[in-house]
Amino acid sequence: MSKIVIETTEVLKKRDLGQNCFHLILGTFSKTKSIKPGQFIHIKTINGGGVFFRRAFSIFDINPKENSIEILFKVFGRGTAELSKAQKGDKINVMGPLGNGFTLPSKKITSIIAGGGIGMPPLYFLAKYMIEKGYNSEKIWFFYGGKTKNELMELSKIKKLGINLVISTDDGSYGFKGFVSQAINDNFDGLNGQNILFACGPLGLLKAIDQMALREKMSGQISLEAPMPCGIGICLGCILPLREGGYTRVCREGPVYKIGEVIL
Amino acid sequence: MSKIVIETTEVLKKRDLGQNCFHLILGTFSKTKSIKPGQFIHIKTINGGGVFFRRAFSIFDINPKENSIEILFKVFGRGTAELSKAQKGDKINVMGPLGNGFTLPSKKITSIIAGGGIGMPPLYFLAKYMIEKGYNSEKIWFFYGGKTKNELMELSKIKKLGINLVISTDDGSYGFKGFVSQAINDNFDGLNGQNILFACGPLGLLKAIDQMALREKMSGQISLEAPMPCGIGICLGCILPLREGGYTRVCREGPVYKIGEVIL
Amino acid sequence: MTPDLSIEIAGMKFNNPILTASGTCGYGEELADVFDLSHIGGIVTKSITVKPREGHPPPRTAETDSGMLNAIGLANVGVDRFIAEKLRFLEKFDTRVIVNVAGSTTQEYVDICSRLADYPRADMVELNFSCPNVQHGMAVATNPSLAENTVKEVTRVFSRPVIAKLSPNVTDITEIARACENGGASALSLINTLVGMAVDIETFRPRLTNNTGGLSGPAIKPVALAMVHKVYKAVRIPLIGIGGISNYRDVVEFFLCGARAVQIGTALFVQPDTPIQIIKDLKNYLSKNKFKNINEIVGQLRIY
Amino acid sequence: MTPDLSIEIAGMKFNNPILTASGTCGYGEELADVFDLSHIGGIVTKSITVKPREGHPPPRTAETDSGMLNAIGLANVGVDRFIAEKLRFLEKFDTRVIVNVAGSTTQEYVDICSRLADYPRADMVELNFSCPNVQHGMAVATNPSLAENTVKEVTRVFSRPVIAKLSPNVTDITEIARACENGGASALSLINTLVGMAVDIETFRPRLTNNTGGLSGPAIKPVALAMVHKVYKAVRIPLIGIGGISNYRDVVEFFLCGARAVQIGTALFVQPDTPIQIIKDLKNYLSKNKFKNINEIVGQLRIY
Ligand SMILES: Cc1cc2nc3c(=O)[nH]c(=O)nc-3n(C[C@H](O)[C@H](O)[C@H](O)COP(=O)(O)OP(=O)(O)OC[C@H]3O[C@@H](n4cnc5c(N)ncnc54)[C@H](O)[C@@H]3O)c2cc1C
Ligand SMILES: Cc1cc2nc3c(=O)[nH]c(=O)nc-3n(C[C@H](O)[C@H](O)[C@H](O)COP(=O)(O)OP(=O)(O)OC[C@H]3O[C@@H](n4cnc5c(N)ncnc54)[C@H](O)[C@@H]3O)c2cc1C
Ligand SMILES: Cc1cc2nc3c(=O)[nH]c(=O)nc-3n(C[C@H](O)[C@H](O)[C@H](O)COP(=O)(O)O)c2cc1C
Ligand SMILES: Cc1cc2nc3c(=O)[nH]c(=O)nc-3n(C[C@H](O)[C@H](O)[C@H](O)COP(=O)(O)O)c2cc1C
Ligand code: FES
Ligand code: FES
Repeated sequence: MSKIVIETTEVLKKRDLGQNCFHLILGTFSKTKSIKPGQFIHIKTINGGGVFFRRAFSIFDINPKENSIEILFKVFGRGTAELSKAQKGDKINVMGPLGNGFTLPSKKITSIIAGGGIGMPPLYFLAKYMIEKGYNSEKIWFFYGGKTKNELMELSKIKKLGINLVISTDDGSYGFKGFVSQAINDNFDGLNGQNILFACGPLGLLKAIDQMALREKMSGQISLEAPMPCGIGICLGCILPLREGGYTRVCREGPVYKIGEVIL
Repeated sequence: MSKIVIETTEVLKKRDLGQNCFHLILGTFSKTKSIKPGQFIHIKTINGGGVFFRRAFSIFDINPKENSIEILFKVFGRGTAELSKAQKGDKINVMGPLGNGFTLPSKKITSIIAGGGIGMPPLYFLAKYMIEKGYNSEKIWFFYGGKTKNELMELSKIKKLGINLVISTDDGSYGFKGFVSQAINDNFDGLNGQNILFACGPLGLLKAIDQMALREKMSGQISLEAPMPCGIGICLGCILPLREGGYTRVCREGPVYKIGEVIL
Repeated sequence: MTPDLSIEIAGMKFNNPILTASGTCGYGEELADVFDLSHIGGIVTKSITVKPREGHPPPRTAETDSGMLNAIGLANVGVDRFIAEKLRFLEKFDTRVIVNVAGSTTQEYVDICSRLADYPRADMVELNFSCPNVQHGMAVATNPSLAENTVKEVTRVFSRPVIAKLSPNVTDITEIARACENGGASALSLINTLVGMAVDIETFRPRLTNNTGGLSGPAIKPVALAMVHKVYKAVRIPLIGIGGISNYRDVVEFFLCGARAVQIGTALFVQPDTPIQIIKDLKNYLSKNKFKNINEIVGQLRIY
Repeated sequence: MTPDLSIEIAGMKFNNPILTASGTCGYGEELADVFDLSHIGGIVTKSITVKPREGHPPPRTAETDSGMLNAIGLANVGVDRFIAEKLRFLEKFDTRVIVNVAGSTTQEYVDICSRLADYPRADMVELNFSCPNVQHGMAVATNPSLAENTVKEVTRVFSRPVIAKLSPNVTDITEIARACENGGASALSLINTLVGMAVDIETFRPRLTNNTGGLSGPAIKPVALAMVHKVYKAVRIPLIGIGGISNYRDVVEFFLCGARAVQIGTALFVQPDTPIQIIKDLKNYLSKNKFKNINEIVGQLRIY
């Protein structure tokens, strides 16, 4: 059987989260059970509507019982605007699962998960997955930040995981006031090579995490983005430069990279 | 003020009539009150969805009080398939009113209105308009035919006009068995130069009406179709050959022509 | 302060740089039912020929992905009726009138333009060197010396600005662009349509009775932009960008690549009031980006 | 009875006429995750060069209306790694392997092809004469005698069929088509991408670091069809149609215009299993229309 499937799914549920953000549950998707955190799907927006390529979305959650998958997205340009018009019952073509996904750490060490804005979905799924795999919830720290309170999504769902959760906003309208990297520095004791970092979010956040890892000699994994015409490695369009020289295809060798691997 | 407006209307009501036929009420459309029977609107299908040009639809009815307009359509190709996905509340861009429309006959003579299939909408509007203008309902005959019973639309609405109505089906599943032209021959006494014909529908019907008019020395008007890139006369794409030589633009000089004017 | 959209081509002022393209706006009469023609910078009329032409039999247009094919076959009223009826209609508006001219020989171009020379409201002529649907048109479009000579002969009889309209169906568009510049063209407009084809798989027939036709619309915009960019580096006369323009963003792209004015074609068929919307949006764009004058962005592309 | 989709080009049989286009399917490894490569007629691999190339820096693709621009810059593993790794992978499948070759001199074409000559599972070579993003490519694409000579030299060292891939960015594609035929090409494939451009109006930057790129996808299909039709009338060797194909209707259009096989490019990015769907739909179409064999419709266009 093929590793990657292309299937017409149905919108089982749609929620408007405000701030131009939406939550979609799509099903059935036959590969649901094999999806790993950090992987993504490639979606054909409803009618085409002038949008030529598919658009990539990280998996936010899965429900293996009913073979459904969930995504969270923010309207950014044409493709996401189209997708935001999807209604319950509409058909949506999904290709996946794509990308490498996160590599799970040793159960002994502490994981520091840092997400900003629309980088949260794959990290929530990572944390949930770890809990399900029997990781100690006390050894999982989740730092989730946004510009302002309204930008934070699905807080109650994240809280339910029972992990150490530190929420921050740039303007202090909710939780810790400051950037995610500051929130980590100020709220987490003993950053060192014994912890591992996981991050996804805006470039500023990723660069800060990069520097933190360098400074504290920590290892970690970051999930990156690039415009993705094909999503499966055949167009050579989604490349980023590697520190060791040459390029990497974010859709295939990524989207998750070891900290330091890619030039940000 | 411009004669032709381009406005974003809302789908106020949508009905699925079966047989891939749909009824849409669109509003508000500021030019509603000035629309004449036989005129049409040009619609941008919902999202584009790969359909580049607008599509033309005859006005089936208007409601001047709420400035709404109605169309009836059958799914034929890409554009109408797109349009059939429109839901109540969706926005639809409408340009119009377009075309010349029917010229009303003298009140003294008898009007024979002949429509087949999806040619019915402009004829219903013509009959209704005549009644509203005080024409004698006994002097209006409406011959409406379809291939089979299921194809006939909005019969109760047509019946309410109180005009002489003869319904026919090619297979006899409802009303008179036979083509519309036969229905006229068999049911209407005294075809002659004192009556006037109005027709819209498939080419076969129009040709039969053409011959009937020639044979009986009757005058009349027929509403024609051609693929219409622009609908307003600037592309020179929707042409048909005139009997006197040269071409006519169906969207601008038509869609209504005197019988015999255009080579069918 | 609202930004200044006015531009100048060969010393003639245009209220704004948004024109309608030849063959997509007739002689203006129909569009006047949709908006006031005085609001646009100019109108380029349907190609006129010495004698009236009915054009090719139908079908002569076909829908394609993000575009269309046409082979109208230069249907037009001929120069006499154009002057008597159409030019008279256009005189009423405060807009530039550019008369597009098509000939099957150099002499025909000259004959038509010398007739137009007597009517000052024919502000400029645009020589259609590129219609892919008639024979000589294609020849001038691909033969630099023929094009140069035709421009030269026309400038002898027509003293106002002469624009040469270029075909994209050539290996190197700068050759013909330079030839037209040398011939004395005041400006170049580009591009005309790409040669294309579509087939009905039920009847095995081409979708146009002319078999092939000209491709236009958003589909060809990237090709048009690349050609404007290339010609901008090769000549000194002003360029008028054409090809797939349907919104202000497209217009800005053409300006950055070197256009000083643009023509809207196929977009008029889908949305006839496109020029009005573009003019509004352009003003907003310029204000937002603190430009006082649209000329400031001409050729400002920052190439890699 | 299911209709026969098999075809023959230069004496070599293909299970069906649906190939994947160079540069849009890598060396097959990724598509093999989506469908069984033995189901398609053949795969045309990414252009290979003498040495490995990383290609241009990002961004090197951009979305356009019904299409895309690319300037990948011939990123590839080079002929050595191609033979050692990629060809070995492809050997496992019951499909034709056509190796697309790009050189910056005639000698480079010859060098690469003579290496490939020793590996019989490189069934054919396709000479990329048309890549608009590197210098010599464009020269061969527009210079008939250079193209003819390159084909001739390659056939000396490579005894299996040699295909020449043509550029659409020329005034008369039949000139170069005839030159390649004279040089000994067994078949022609057309078209490669059209030169195009797109601009970011916020940054004033081209959307590709190479400034211009190649336009592909449904947008260019009408241009490709017109060129296949024109070349079909000009040469006797078989044609492989390329350009914007995304469904079986497109394939039938290309066959009617004279193609004996087709390549699917950009459509793979949007829907990687397009070839599989097309093969299924083509069979239905042929059955419905009572054709036993797809070859029956080649060139059957009924022109006006
Ligand atoms: C692996 C991956 C996972 C993602 N997961 C999520 C998610 O879970 N939730 C979410 O809201 N968004 C996610 N995104 C981003 C989402 O795909 C973008 O919002 C989308 O690509 C932008 O598309 P658009 O149609 O809204 O804008 P566009 O119509 O593409 O227009 C905006 C501009 O952005 C460019 N662009 C397109 N894609 C990208 C990109 N990926 N990065 C940078 N620029 C781009 C386009 O070229 C265009 O110029 C993810 C992207 C990737 C690559
Ligand atoms: C003045 C006018 C009034 C009309 N009124 C109605 C109406 O009230 N109700 C209704 O159901 N339909 C009406 N139609 C027809 C409706 O516009 C067609 O169904 C539509 O144009 C076909 O479009 P499509 O998108 O479904 O098919 P397409 O996507 O266009 O595909 C089908 C094929 O038909 C061709 N085509 C497109 N338009 C036409 C046309 N008008 N005539 C012939 N071939 C065409 C296309 O070129 C294409 O090859 C009217 C048409 C005109 C010109
Ligand atoms: C239906 C149609 C008719 C045209 N007729 C002419 C013409 O008569 N003369 C001319 O120079 N260009 C003609 N053109 C070309 C346009 O002026 C324009 O150059 C081309 O369509 C590209 O612009 P667009 O993509 O905005 O349409 C015609 C284009 C179309 C679509
Ligand atoms: C991203 C991309 C890369 C390409 N790379 C090559 C290449 O290396 N060699 C080549 O001959 N053609 C290359 N092409 C051209 C395609 O093979 C094909 O000729 C063209 O894209 C038109 O077909 P399409 O519209 O189906 O994509 C490339 C096309 C794309 C989109
Ligand atoms: S998106 Fe095509 S290679 Fe990554
Ligand atoms: S549809 Fe354009 S002229 Fe009639």
